[in-house]
Amino acid sequence: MTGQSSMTSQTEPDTAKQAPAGLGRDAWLRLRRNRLAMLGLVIIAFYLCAAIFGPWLMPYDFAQQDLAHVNSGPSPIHWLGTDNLGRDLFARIVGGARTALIVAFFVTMLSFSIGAIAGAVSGFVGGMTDRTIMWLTDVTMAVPSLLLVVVINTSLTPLLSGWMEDLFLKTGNPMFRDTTFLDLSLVFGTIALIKWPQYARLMRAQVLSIRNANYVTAAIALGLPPTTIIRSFVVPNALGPVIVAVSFGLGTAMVLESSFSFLGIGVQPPTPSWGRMIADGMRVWGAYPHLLIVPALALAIITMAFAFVGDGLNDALNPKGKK
Amino acid sequence: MAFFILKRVLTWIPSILVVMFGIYALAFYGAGDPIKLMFLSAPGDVAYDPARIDAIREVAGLNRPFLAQFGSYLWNLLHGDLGNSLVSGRAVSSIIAVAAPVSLQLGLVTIVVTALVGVPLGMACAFHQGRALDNVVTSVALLLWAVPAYVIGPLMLVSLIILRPGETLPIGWGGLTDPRVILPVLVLALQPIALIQRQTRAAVIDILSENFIRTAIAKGVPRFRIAVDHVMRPVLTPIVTQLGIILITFINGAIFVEVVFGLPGLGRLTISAMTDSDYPVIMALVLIGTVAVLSANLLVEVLYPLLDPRVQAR
Amino acid sequence: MTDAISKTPLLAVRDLRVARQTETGEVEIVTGIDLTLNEGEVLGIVGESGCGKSVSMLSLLGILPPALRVSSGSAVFEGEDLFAQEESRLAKLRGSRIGFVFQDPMTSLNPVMTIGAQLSEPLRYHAGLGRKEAWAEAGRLLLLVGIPGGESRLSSYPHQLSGGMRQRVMIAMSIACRPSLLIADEPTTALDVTTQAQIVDLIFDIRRQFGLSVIWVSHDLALLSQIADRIAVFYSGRIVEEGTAEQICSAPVHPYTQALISSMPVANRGEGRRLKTIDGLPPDPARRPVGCAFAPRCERREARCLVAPPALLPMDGERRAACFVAHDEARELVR
Amino acid sequence: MDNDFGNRGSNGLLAMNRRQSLKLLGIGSLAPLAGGLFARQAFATENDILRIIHPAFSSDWSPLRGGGQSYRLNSFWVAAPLYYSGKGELKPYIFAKWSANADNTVWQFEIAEKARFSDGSPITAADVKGSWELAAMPATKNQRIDQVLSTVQGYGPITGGKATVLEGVVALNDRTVEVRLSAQDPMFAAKLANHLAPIVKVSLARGADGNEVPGWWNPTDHAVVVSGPFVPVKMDLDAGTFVFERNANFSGPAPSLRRIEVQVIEDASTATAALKSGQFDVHTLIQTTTLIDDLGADFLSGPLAPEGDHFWLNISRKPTDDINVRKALISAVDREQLWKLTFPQGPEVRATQILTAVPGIDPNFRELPFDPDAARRFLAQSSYGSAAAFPRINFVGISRQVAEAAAQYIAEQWRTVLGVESVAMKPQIDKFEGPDQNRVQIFRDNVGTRVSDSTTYLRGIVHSSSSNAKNKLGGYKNEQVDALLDKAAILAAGSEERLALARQAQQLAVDDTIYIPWAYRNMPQMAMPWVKGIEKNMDWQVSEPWNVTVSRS
Repeated sequence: MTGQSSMTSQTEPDTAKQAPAGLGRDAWLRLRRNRLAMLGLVIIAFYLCAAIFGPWLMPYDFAQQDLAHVNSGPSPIHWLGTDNLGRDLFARIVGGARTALIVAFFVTMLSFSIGAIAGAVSGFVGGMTDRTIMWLTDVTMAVPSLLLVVVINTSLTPLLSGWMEDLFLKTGNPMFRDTTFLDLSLVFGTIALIKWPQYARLMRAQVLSIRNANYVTAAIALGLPPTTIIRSFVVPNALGPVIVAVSFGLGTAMVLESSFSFLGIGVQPPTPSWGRMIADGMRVWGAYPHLLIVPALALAIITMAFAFVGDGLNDALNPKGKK
Repeated sequence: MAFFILKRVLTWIPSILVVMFGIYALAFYGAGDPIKLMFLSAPGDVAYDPARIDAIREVAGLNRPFLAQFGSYLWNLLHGDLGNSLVSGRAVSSIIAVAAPVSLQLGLVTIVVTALVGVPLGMACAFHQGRALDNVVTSVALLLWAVPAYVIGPLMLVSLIILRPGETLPIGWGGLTDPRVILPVLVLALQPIALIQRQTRAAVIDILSENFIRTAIAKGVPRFRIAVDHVMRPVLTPIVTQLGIILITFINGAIFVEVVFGLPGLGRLTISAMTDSDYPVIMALVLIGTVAVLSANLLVEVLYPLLDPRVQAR
Repeated sequence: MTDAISKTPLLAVRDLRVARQTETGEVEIVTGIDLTLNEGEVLGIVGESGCGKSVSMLSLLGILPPALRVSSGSAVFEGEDLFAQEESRLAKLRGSRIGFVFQDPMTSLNPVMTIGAQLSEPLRYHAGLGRKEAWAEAGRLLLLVGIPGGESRLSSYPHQLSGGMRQRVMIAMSIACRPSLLIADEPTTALDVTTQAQIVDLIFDIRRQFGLSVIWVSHDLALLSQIADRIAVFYSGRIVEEGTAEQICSAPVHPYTQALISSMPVANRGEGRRLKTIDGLPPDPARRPVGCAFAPRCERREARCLVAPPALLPMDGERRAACFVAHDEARELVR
Repeated sequence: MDNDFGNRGSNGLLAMNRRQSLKLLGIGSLAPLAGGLFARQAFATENDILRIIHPAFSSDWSPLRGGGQSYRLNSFWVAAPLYYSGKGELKPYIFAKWSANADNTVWQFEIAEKARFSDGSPITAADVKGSWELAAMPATKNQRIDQVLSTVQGYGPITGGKATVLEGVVALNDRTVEVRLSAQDPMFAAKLANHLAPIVKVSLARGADGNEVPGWWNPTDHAVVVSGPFVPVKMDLDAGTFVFERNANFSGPAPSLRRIEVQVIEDASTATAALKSGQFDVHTLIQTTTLIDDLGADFLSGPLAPEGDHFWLNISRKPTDDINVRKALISAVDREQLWKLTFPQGPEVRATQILTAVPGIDPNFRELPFDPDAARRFLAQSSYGSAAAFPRINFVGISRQVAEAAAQYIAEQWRTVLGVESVAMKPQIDKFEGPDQNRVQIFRDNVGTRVSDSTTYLRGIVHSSSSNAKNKLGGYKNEQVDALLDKAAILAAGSEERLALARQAQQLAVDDTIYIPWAYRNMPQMAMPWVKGIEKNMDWQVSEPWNVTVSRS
């Protein structure tokens, strides 16, 4: 040991005493010291609670129209005011949180699973498969994303919507005529299509670096069973960058959703979406600024929260000097 | 080097073909008939007469099967002909010839502004890590990153009208020397600046913890020279590798900004081509966008060995 | 070597304390160090990882990591107190009067700058040479540290050199301006054994040529016993024993030094003998025992050792030690 | 090491860097700003320039398109055969006189003696014939030519791309045009009083193949000759700037404006602010829900137009194929509330019947009243029984903010009254379910007429031959309605019998519950108070552009 690393062990007195399984705890301790990251976590937790429980706690449904109070400002009856149809802005923001978080969660899950599988296969199998998958990521990443989304959405919406309706007529299952279900599946699909290559590349890089890592070679030499190697060495070591990428991915997925719905692609009214609320607010901001400010802030705050947490996780999981 | 670039460019061809085929098919089968759209999207009492629409389609050459149309599209493309706009009848190449320089100039200025503002800001923040300047700048950058360009753009424009009544509206394009370019560039640069600031800050903090920085201090190199000679250059490497991502951020941002500020660039063309389902124009835009991103990646590959001698030049 | 004592020391460190800022307050990781280095002398510093030896050296140059600060003490070097100097003055001293060789030549050189550019820096900023003159001088320096080719190697990048070569470059850089003090912080740790020997030889060659004083930090007591005039043994932020190399190696009085020596593999000690190990770990600086820091691990621990720390008192001759038991023994010896 | 380098010395570097970065920041941001300050221009206060904001970058400005965003400026630069004044009177323009034979099948039009193009050449009968042929040919993509020429002999072949000559139009001599119709049409002359088929200089506009010369109207690389009061002198399609100057050879009254400048500003907030600040005078079409708050009621003032905006129900799609479902859907919507919610301050007027702003409005018109209980009863009587069996109901044409508000209000009413859960809305008509639109039940669209006549109005909407009935109403055909309208069509314009037949046809059609009435349109001037004489007619055109004056103080 050297003077340099001795300082590290002094900074993190717990590190030395932690077993390898303590990596998560160790990172959590580092994360807990990062005030911004904790703030971000609190905000995300708050939004999450609002998105999950909010709609039941709200005195209003997000589609309910209070025609006696149209375009009203904040008041005791409507805490954040109402929009042009007398719908409670607070209820709509909470509903928008649900949309945004659903999109963020499912899109990230979808694109991550596609990407992770493709990347892992690419990394493990190598050869022609690897080259083909990497070429596909190149191709996907080369097309300007907004263009891709608009083309896909305008062309697939009619087809998909028709199929869904046929399914409804055949099965009678009301899910197939649910507009939100249709819109969301399109949004999931298109954003996942844009985002999977990032995860695929990350996963491939992780697989390659781990496959060649000394500790894995050592574990193989010791004759440990593959499942143990994967559980005890590969997963914990690959997890750090993946968690960071996913936490940033959640934020960008939300921003993407809102810019699409700003353009009129994505979740259709009356299901609230912040991007659409911003678009509507833009048109009347001179007379009713709260209709613009509230959704824009709601979006900005959660985006920042995700960035804080992503940064914090990055610092916590890849501590400087831990080489 | 020239051989390497040529080889690389040749490998683009299949990628581009696949992209174009996909987009063409999507537009052909899904986006709807541009002629019908022309009639159906017009309000009120349009003459929606199937026989007449068929006649118009025939004139426009749109009644042939998909592969025939795509084939002749590619054939014409090989001869440098991008086709004619279905809406205006103008040659797509001449439309692009007007729009591309606008976006290109806008993009270059934005990248320069981004670099000039983002890199020093990021460096300053890294040196002040954890102090007031760092906290303020990093939070503001995050905020700018979090608030989309489509909100900031119009807000800036409207505040300008309110704050400086009598000012010529910064709408339209008069080249880079025209002061109207300031606001769009500013709006366009905000998000990339935030991105670069974060990247630079993180990279500088990383580099500052490197042993060679301690060496440089220990041999008494003045602080300013350390920042310039020892920090700046290694920092460029991670930033340059982000060029492709910055370019995509820029292309997406440009779509909103060009519409808001009335700039006759590719972004605005994208929106109008989309709403009109003008697919010769859409195809050209996809082609340009794809080539731009691929070129950016190639540029990174070419620059990389120059920036980091450890990477072997091919 | 003993005649050096009469002169004014080159460096005199008095009561150096370095504290680390933590959430719960400051923790002293160096708790009062007195050191003297005479001109032309080689002082070895030995100790376990985390004992504060490197931190003490970094503090002399004012290049501590941000969480650390010098909380008290003085370090008089060539008549000026380093801790009282402005940053600009320190920058002038660094690299010109005090050279520093770090342990890890792999990462201590800037990977994207040529050797020549990095070697030229001290020459340009301290000796005021122009770009070309500095470059030429850098070439001569390379020859001096035994890199064949000299100037022709200047445009190489660090990754094109082997570890030993890089350490030679580091040495060339540290002595470029003819400093009077060279601090070598484990300069050979990262190198293989044959290269280690070459580097040690090189530093001693240069020391002879330029009349350098050297502080050599290492955890390798065997190495220090061969090259140092005097050795200071660090334990948990303090010096526990200090004396000539011979005193320390052949007749250590502090139980820790004794334990260190008995844990040393020495060729002539006979085969098949198991090395002695020291049980336990050095204390966490935040939770140091009230008494002697070594007491919990000490085989000769007594009740008083747990009450208050022993002072570093002079023993026989130049030797100083911080141990109640050793003090008693010394007193008995005198009596 | 867990962090960056030396703490004691770092201040030196920081200070240096802060100064440096501030300097860079300063140069980066202040220099162009300073440039902007000096480049500041005082805008002209001349009163002979009209500054127009246009909301869209149209790439096709051909005056022969018969529609599109650019259409709203057509009367500034091309002349029509006849025109309606702002008060709804039919007035001579290119044609000075017109007459028809007894059964209204042959019409003769005499071109005004002094009718001139902007290059001074006379407007001839060949120009009229050529202009109409161009407008009818498929390559021109005119969107509404059938409203003008569909009864002219030879219209079918030319519009179907089979002919290049419109045989029913004959140039008797340089100044006389004879039009032979395939059916009796007492309203033919009135149908010409718009810019759907304006008169252009055929030698400039028509190529050797008989089709329109692309871009002949663009003055960028050649002088453009037109027939209207202003001549385009600069047209930058990409930058969205257009400049028109007074036509010295214009045959009508001399225009009082010297110059018209058009600037495209797409963002409505920016456009509103620019109008409010006085930098622009007129907008060609701006629609925001807060426009009256922002620009005052005068901005939107204008006469009621023969145009209504409604929600049309497609009678051949599920579930609107069932008349009881349609009745339920209509009775469930409080139309008064719908209108109040979407146009709280006007200027649109609440709609009931189809006809508006034309002679023949029915004072005894009956509509299905708003009655939630009745709506539920209708639903129960329908073949569906309840809304649970409904497929998704698709709205299209929900392209504006007000339309969106209206559609959402309707959907919410259906949800609360009838339990309709699944309603989707899309802005464009064909972007919904593919080219066949085979799943759309509700079309939001405006319908109207350019002829001040109730029979013509209704024929374009509920007659089985109309595009509206065929497409949006899903092939709506009521024999009685058709018979009544056919009978009325050949009666003299304005006759009481003609009006009565139209009223009867309207009631019959509305009893088939084919639409949810929403709002009647007016023709808003969309001009700031200092602009006078900018009244618009049923054709969305400034009816007398030569009368437009600007008096900025």
